[in-house]
Amino acid sequence: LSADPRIGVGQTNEPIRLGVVTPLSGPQEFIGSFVKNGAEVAVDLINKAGGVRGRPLALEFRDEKANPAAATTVARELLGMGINLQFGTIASTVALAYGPLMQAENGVNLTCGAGSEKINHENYSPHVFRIGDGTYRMRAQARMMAEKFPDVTSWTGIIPDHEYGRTVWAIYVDGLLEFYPKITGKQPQIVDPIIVPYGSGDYRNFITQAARTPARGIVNATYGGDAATFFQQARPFGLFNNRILMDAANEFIVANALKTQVPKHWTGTHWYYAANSSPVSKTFYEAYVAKTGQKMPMGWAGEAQAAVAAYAAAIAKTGSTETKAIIEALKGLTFDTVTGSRTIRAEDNQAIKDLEMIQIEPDAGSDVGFKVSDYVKIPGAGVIEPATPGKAMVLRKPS
Amino acid sequence: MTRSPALRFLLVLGLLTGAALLLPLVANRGIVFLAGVVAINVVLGLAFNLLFSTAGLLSFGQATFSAAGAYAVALLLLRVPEIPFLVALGAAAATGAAIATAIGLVALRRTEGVYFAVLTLAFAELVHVVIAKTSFFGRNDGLTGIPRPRIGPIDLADGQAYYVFVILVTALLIACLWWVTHSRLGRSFRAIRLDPMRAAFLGIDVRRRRLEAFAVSGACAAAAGGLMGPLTSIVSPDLAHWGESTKPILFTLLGGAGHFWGPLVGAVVFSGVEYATRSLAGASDLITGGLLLAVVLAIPGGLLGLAALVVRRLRRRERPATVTDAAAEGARP
Amino acid sequence: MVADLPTLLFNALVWGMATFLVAAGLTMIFGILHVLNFSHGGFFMIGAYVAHSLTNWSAAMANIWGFLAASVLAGAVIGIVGLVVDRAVFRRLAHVDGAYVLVATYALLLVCNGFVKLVWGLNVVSASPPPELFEVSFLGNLVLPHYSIFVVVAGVVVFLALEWLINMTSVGRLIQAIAIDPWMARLLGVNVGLIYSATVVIGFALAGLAGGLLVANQSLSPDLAGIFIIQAFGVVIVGGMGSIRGAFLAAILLGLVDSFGTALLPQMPGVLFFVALAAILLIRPRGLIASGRLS
Amino acid sequence: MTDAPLLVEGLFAGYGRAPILKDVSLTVAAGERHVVIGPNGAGKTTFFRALCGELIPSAGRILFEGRDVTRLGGFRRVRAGMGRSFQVARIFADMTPAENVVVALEAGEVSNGTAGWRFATAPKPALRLEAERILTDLGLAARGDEPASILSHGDKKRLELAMMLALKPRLLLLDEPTAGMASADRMSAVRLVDRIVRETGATLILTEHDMDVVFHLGTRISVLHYGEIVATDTPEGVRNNSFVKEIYLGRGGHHA
Amino acid sequence: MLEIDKLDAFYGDSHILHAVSLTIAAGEGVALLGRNGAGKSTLLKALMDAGPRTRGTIRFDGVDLTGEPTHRRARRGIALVPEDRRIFPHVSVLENLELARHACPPGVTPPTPQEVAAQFSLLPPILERRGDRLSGGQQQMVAVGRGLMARPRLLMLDEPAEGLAPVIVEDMAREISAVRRRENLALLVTEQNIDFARACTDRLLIIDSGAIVFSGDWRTFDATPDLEARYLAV
Ligand SMILES: Nc1ncnc2c1ncn2[C@@H]1O[C@H](COP(=O)(O)OP(=O)(O)OP(=O)(O)O)[C@@H](O)[C@H]1O
Ligand SMILES: Nc1ncnc2c1ncn2[C@@H]1O[C@H](COP(=O)(O)OP(=O)(O)OP(=O)(O)O)[C@@H](O)[C@H]1O
Ligand SMILES: CC(C)C[C@H](N)C(=O)O
Ligand SMILES: [Mg+2]
Ligand SMILES: [Mg+2]
Repeated sequence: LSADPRIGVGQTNEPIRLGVVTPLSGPQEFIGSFVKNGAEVAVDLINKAGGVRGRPLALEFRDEKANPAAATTVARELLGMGINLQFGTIASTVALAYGPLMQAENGVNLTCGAGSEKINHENYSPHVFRIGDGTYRMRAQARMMAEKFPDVTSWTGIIPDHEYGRTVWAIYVDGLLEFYPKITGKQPQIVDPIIVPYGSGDYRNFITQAARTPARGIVNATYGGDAATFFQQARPFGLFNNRILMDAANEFIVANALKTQVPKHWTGTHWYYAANSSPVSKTFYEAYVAKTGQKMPMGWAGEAQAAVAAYAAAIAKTGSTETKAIIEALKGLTFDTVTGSRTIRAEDNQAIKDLEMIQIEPDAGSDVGFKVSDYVKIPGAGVIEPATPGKAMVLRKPS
Repeated sequence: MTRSPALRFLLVLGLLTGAALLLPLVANRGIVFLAGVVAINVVLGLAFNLLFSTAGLLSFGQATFSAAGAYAVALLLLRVPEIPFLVALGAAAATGAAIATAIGLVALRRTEGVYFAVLTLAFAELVHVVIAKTSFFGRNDGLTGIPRPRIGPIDLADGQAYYVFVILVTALLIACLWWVTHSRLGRSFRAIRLDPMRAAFLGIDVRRRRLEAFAVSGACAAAAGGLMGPLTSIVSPDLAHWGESTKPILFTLLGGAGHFWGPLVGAVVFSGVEYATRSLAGASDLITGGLLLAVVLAIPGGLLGLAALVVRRLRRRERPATVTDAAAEGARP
Repeated sequence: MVADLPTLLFNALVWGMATFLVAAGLTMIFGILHVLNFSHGGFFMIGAYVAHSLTNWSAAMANIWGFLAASVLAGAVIGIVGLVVDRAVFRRLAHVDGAYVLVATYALLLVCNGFVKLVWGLNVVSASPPPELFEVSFLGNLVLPHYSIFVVVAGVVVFLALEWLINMTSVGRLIQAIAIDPWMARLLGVNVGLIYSATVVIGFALAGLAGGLLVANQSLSPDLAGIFIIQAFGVVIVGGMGSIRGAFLAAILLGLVDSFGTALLPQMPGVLFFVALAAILLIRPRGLIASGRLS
Repeated sequence: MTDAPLLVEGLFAGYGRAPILKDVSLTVAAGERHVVIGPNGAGKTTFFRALCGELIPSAGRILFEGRDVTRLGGFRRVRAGMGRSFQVARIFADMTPAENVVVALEAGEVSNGTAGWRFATAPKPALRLEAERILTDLGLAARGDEPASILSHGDKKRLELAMMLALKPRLLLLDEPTAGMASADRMSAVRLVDRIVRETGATLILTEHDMDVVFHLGTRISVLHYGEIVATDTPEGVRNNSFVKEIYLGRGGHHA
Repeated sequence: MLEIDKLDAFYGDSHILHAVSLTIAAGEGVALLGRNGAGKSTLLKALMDAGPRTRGTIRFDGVDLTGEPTHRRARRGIALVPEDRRIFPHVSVLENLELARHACPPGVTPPTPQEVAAQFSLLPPILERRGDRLSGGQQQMVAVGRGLMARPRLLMLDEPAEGLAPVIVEDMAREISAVRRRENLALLVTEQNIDFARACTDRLLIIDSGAIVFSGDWRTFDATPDLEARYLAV
C-alpha cells in the first residue's frame, strides 16, 4: 500500500529515494555543482543498467549553503519525508554537525569530501561515513613531498581559520614529521602558519607576512575564490617563485581561474579522470561530459559517484533501505568506484582508497591555459592512520 | 463579532496556534520541522517590527539577539545539562535584553535613522566575528549535538513534543509582543516614532523609551533564538551573520509593516516560496530576488496592506447598498 | 611576524582606494536619492564580469589601453542598467518609506547574483592585470606591485573628478540643491528628473567602472558582491552619507585600521574594522563630513 | 524672588561660537502673560529654545520656580512643569485626537510617578474621560477614528494646546501661536489662551508678530533687539516707546 | 496673460478646488484671500503642477500648460514663492539667489543677486549667511527675493508677510509695489494680512471651500462689509 521506500525493496518498483544535501548556493556552490552533476550521472548509469534490485534510484536535492545550520534544517526535512539515506556534504563543519543529528533521527550520511579528522575520531558517529579521502590524504601529500623534494625541509602554511584549515595543517605537519625523517633522514622545520580570514578580498598583508618566512615549502588550505584571489595577489610579490607549493584540495579551481598565470604547484584530487583508466571511470567520465559539456570534471563528481555506488552496493547486499541494515552493510563494504575499489573500515566508517595528486603548471599552448604535468597515486593502506573511533587522533607535533 | 482588540487578538492567536498544533496530523515530519523554524522566524519578524513600526527604529542587527539566545541555550544545555530548560530560555531572553541594552546604550546615544541601522549592523558583525573566532563558542564550526531537553516529566525529544513546545512558547512570545505594542508603553513608542521632539516635550524620556523597545525586542528575539538550538541540534556563527538580520526585515515588509500580523504573513509566505523553489537551487537567487522585487514594487504596503486595500475597495463598492443605514443613522437625534 | 610599517601603510592605501572606487557611486546615489543601495555590490560584480569578458574577447585587448577601455565600457553598460533601475525601481518607489527601497535594492542584489550565475557560471575566474601593470617595483624593503599603484592612482583620479564635478561646477551645485529639496528645485526651473537620472547613471557607471578597474585585484566569483559591499557601506557611513570627500577620507582611515588590524590582531581579522566603525560613529554620529546629502 | 516662576539671569546662547543672545535677563512673575517681540532675527526663537531646553546656553542661568534648570534636558523641564508649543503645530498625525491627548496624559502620569502598573492595554477609563473633557473644552469634540492629520490648521494648533494642557504645566511657552492663522481664527485662539490661563493660573510666555494678539494678550512685553532686551514694559509703555516704534512697529497705521 | 478655466484640483481622493476660473492680465496685481484651508495654496501649486492633481485648463500667454512639467512652467516666467519658504540650508543666501536664475527664460539676462538684494532692506546684511542660519523672517525675505531672480512675469507669493515684523511688512509692501511697477510684473498674492494685500495689489479674489466666491476691486470689497464676515471670519 504505502510507498514507504524503507520497506521491502524487492516488492515494489517504487524508486529508492536518496537525499543529496550539498551547497547549491553560496561560496561553495561551485563544488556542490560537481556533487550534484556527479550524483545525477551516477544514478542515470545505474538506472539505465536496471536499477538496484530492480528499483530505480531517485535523487532529492537540498541546498545546505555550506552552512551547518541550514544543512541540518534541510537534512531534517528530508528525514521527515522518509528519506533516511543521504549524502553530498563537502564541508567539515557540516559533516560534524550530522553525527548527533543522524543518530537522533535515525538517518545515514555519506560525506563527499569533508576533511576533518574528527569525523572518524573524536566525533565518530556510526551514522556518518566518509566514503572518500580522509584526513590521511594530507599525510600522503607530505610523504610525496619527502620523496620528491627531500631538500625542502622548512614548511609553513596558508591556513584559513576554520575546522578544515586547521585539520589540513595539523595532519600535514604530522606527515612531514613522520616521513621526512623516515625517507630523507632530515628533521623538517615547521614555521608557524599564516592564518587568514576567509571571504576577504585583500590578502596582501598576509602575503607579505608569508614572503618573509624562511620556509621553502608552503601548504595552502584556502580554497575556491579565496584561493584564486590569494594566488593572484601573491604573484607580484613573487611568493611562489622559489618555493614549493602544495595545495590541499583545489584541484583545477585555481588553475581554471588563473590560467596561464597559475604558479606551478601540486594539488590533491579526489579523482583525476585522465589517470583512471578503469571502465567505471571511463563510462562515468563520458557520461559526465555528455551531460554537462565540461571536459575537466573535478574530483567531487567522483566522490558523488562513490557515494551512490556505496548505497547501491549496500542496498543490493541487504535488500533493505532501513537505516540499521544499511549501516551494517556499509561497514566493511568493498565497492567499485571511479578510482577503483574501496573498502570502508568497519571500526570508524572511513573508506580506504588510493590517494591521487597532480602537478599543475601553466601552458600557453593549451586552451585552458594550464596542463597537468605530473601525477602520483599512493595506496591508502600505507598512509592511513589507525582507527580510534571516539578518541582524538594522535598527531606528531613539532618540538 | 467581538469589539475588544485584545479578545480579537487572542482569537486569532488561538486559531493560529491551534492550526499549528494540528499540523503534525496532516503533514510529514519534515514539514512539521520546517513549521517549527517558521514559528521561530515569526517571532523574530514580530520583534523586529516592534522596533520598526512601533518605535521607529530600523535595526540591521537583529541576528545578534537571536544568535545570542541560541548560543546561551546551547552552551547551557551542553555544559550544565541538568539545568531546567525554562530557566535556560529565561537566561537566553536575559542575555538578549542585556546585549540589546549594551548596544542600545551606545548606539542610541546619538545616532538615528540609517546611521543607527548601520551602527547596529557594525555591532552585529562584531559579535559575529567574535563568536566565529572564539573557541568557547566553537569558532566557525559552531556547537553541535545540542540535546532536546526535558521539562519535568516530559521528554521533549519524544516525537513531536519539541515542536508542540516551540509552538506554545512562540505563541506566548507573540502575546508578549502584542501586549507591549498595544499597552501604554507601546503608545509612547508610537508617539516617539511619529515625532520624537513632540514626545520629548510631553515629558517622555525618548532615549530611555527607545532603549526599552530595543531591550524588549532583543529579549523576545533571543528567547525565540534559544528555541533554535535544540530544534536543529546545532548553532553556528552564521546565525549572527548580517544576512540573517535582513530576514526579519524581509518578512516584515513582505507581510506589511503597518500590521501587527504582517511579519507572520511574510515569514510564512517567504518560507513557502523558499520551500517551493528549494530544488531549483541556482535559480533560487533569481526567484527570491525577483519575487521580492515584484512585491515591493507592486504592493509597497505588503501582503496585508494589499488585503486591507482590497477590503476597503470592496466596502466602498458596497456602500451604495448601505445608504439607507447611513440615512437612518443621520436621522437619529 | 608583523609586516613592516611602509608595507602596512601601502597596503592600507590600496585597500582604501579599492574600497573608495566601490563606495563612490554608493555614496553618490545615497546623497541624492537617500537610498542605501544594497545592489551596488551586485552591479560592481557584474561590471567586473563584463570587463573580464571584454578583455578576454580578443588579444588586442591584452594591454593597458584595452584594460582601461574594457573598464570604461563596463561602466557604460552598468550605467545604462542604472537608467533602467532608476525608471523601474527608484522612481516608482519615490513616495514610499525608505525601508522599502532598501529591500528593493536587496532584492536587486539577489537578482544580480542569480544573473551572474546564469551567465558566467559558478566557476571562479580571475583576470590578470595587463602586462604593463604586471611588474613590481622595489623601494627598499617595500614591494610595490604596479597594479596596486594603478589602483591607488585610479582611486585618486576618480576622487578628484567627482570632487570637481560636485563641488566646483554649477551642475554640482544644482545636484546638491536637488538632493535637499527637489520640489523647490523644480519651482526654480530645474529639470529634476533629468538630473536624478543622470546621477543614478553616474553612480551605477562608477560601480561598473570600479568592477572593471578592480577586476584584476581578486578572483571573480558570485560572492564578489558580498565581499565589497559591507566594507563599502562602512566607508560611506563613516565618511558621512553622500559626501565624496568624506568617503575618500574614510576609505584611507579604514584602510589603515584594516591593515594594522590584520597585523596587530591576526586572530580576529576584521574585528578592528567594525570597532573603528562604531567608535567613529559614536564620536561623529553623522560621519566625518556630516552633510547628509551629496557633497 | 525665588517664587517667580521664571528667572533668567545673564543668559548667553547661540549657534557655534558667536552668541545670538547677549546677557539676557528677565523675571516673569506668577500669572504674568509675557510677550517677547522684536525684529526678525533678533533672537526670539533662540531665546525660546534656550528656555525649553532645546539649546544649552553658554552662560547664564535659568531658574524655574527657584530651581536651576539651565542644563536640564527638554523632557525633564516638561516634567518639572514647563509646557511648550511649536511654531508649526506638532502633533502625532497618525493617532486620533483623543489618542494624542491620552498619550500626553499617560506621559504626565509617568512623569509624576502616579502611573502604576497596568495589565490592560486600553488606557485607564479615567484618562479617557479626562481626554474627552479637555477636547470638548477646547472645542475639539472627539472625531471618532479619524487621524489627527486631517484636522485643519487651526484645529491642529488647538490639539497641540490640548496636549500641553493635559500635562497641567505651570509655565506655558508658545512660539508664534497664531502664525499662519486667518485673522478671525487668530482672535478665537487668543480668547482660548486667555481663558485657559485664567482658569489654570499658569504663567505664559509667547512670541508673536501680530500686534492684535500681542496687545490683547500681553500683560508685559519685552522687546528683543540684536539679542538684547531693549525694553520691558506694559503694553501701553511699549506702544509709546519711540525706539520700539522705529525698530519694530513702524508707523503702525493699521494696528490696534 | 494667465487664463484659468474650470480648474479642479485633488489631493488623493479629496477634491479641493472646484471649477476655479480666473484671468490675470500682464502687470496686474491680484490678491487671493480666504480662510485657512480654503484652497489658496492649492491653487498656486496647481498652477505650477507642484502637488495637487488637476483637471481643467491653464493658459499662459495663450499656451495651454496641460502636461507641462513644473520646471518648464517656471521657465516660461511664472515664479512661486511657497508658504514654507524652502531656503536651501547648505549654501549662502547669495547662492540661494543664484540657483534661482535657472528659471530665466532663454534670451533674458537675469539680475545679479546683489541687484535683487538691494531692493529689500533686510537682505544685504545677510547675503553671506548660510540658509540654515536664518531666522524665520529672514528666510521669508530670502524666499521673496529668490522669486524675483529669474525675471518672472507672474510672481505668486504665498503669505509673504507671515512672520515678519510689522515694520518689515510695511517696507515689503512698498518694495514689492516698486518692483511691480518697474518690471511690469503681474502679482498673485495670498495673505491673511489684508492691509498688506491691499497695499500691493489692484483687485482681489476670495476663495472659499475651493471655489471663487468674490472677484472685484478693493473698493467694492470695502463697500460690501458682509464679505469679510462671511468668508474671512470664522
Ligand atoms: N541654526 C542657526 N545657526 C546659526 N545662526 C542661526 C541659526 N538660527 C538662527 N540663527 C541666527 O540667529 C539670529 C536669531 O535668530 P532667531 O531665529 O532667534 O530670530 P527670531 O527673533 O526668532 O526671528 P524671526 O522673528 O524672524 O523668527 C538670526 O540672526 C539668525 O540668522
Ligand atoms: N498634501 C495634502 N494632502 C491632502 N490634503 C491636503 C494637502 N495639502 C492641503 N490639503 C488640504 O487641502 C485643503 C486646502 O489646503 P490649502 O493649503 O490650499 O489651504 P490654504 O487656503 O492655503 O490655507 P492656509 O491659509 O492655512 O495656508 C485643506 O483642507 C487641506 O487640509
Ligand atoms: C571544499 C572543500 C575543500 C571543503 C573541505 N573539504 C572541508 O572539509 O571543509
Ligand atoms: Mg523666530
Ligand atoms: Mg496656504
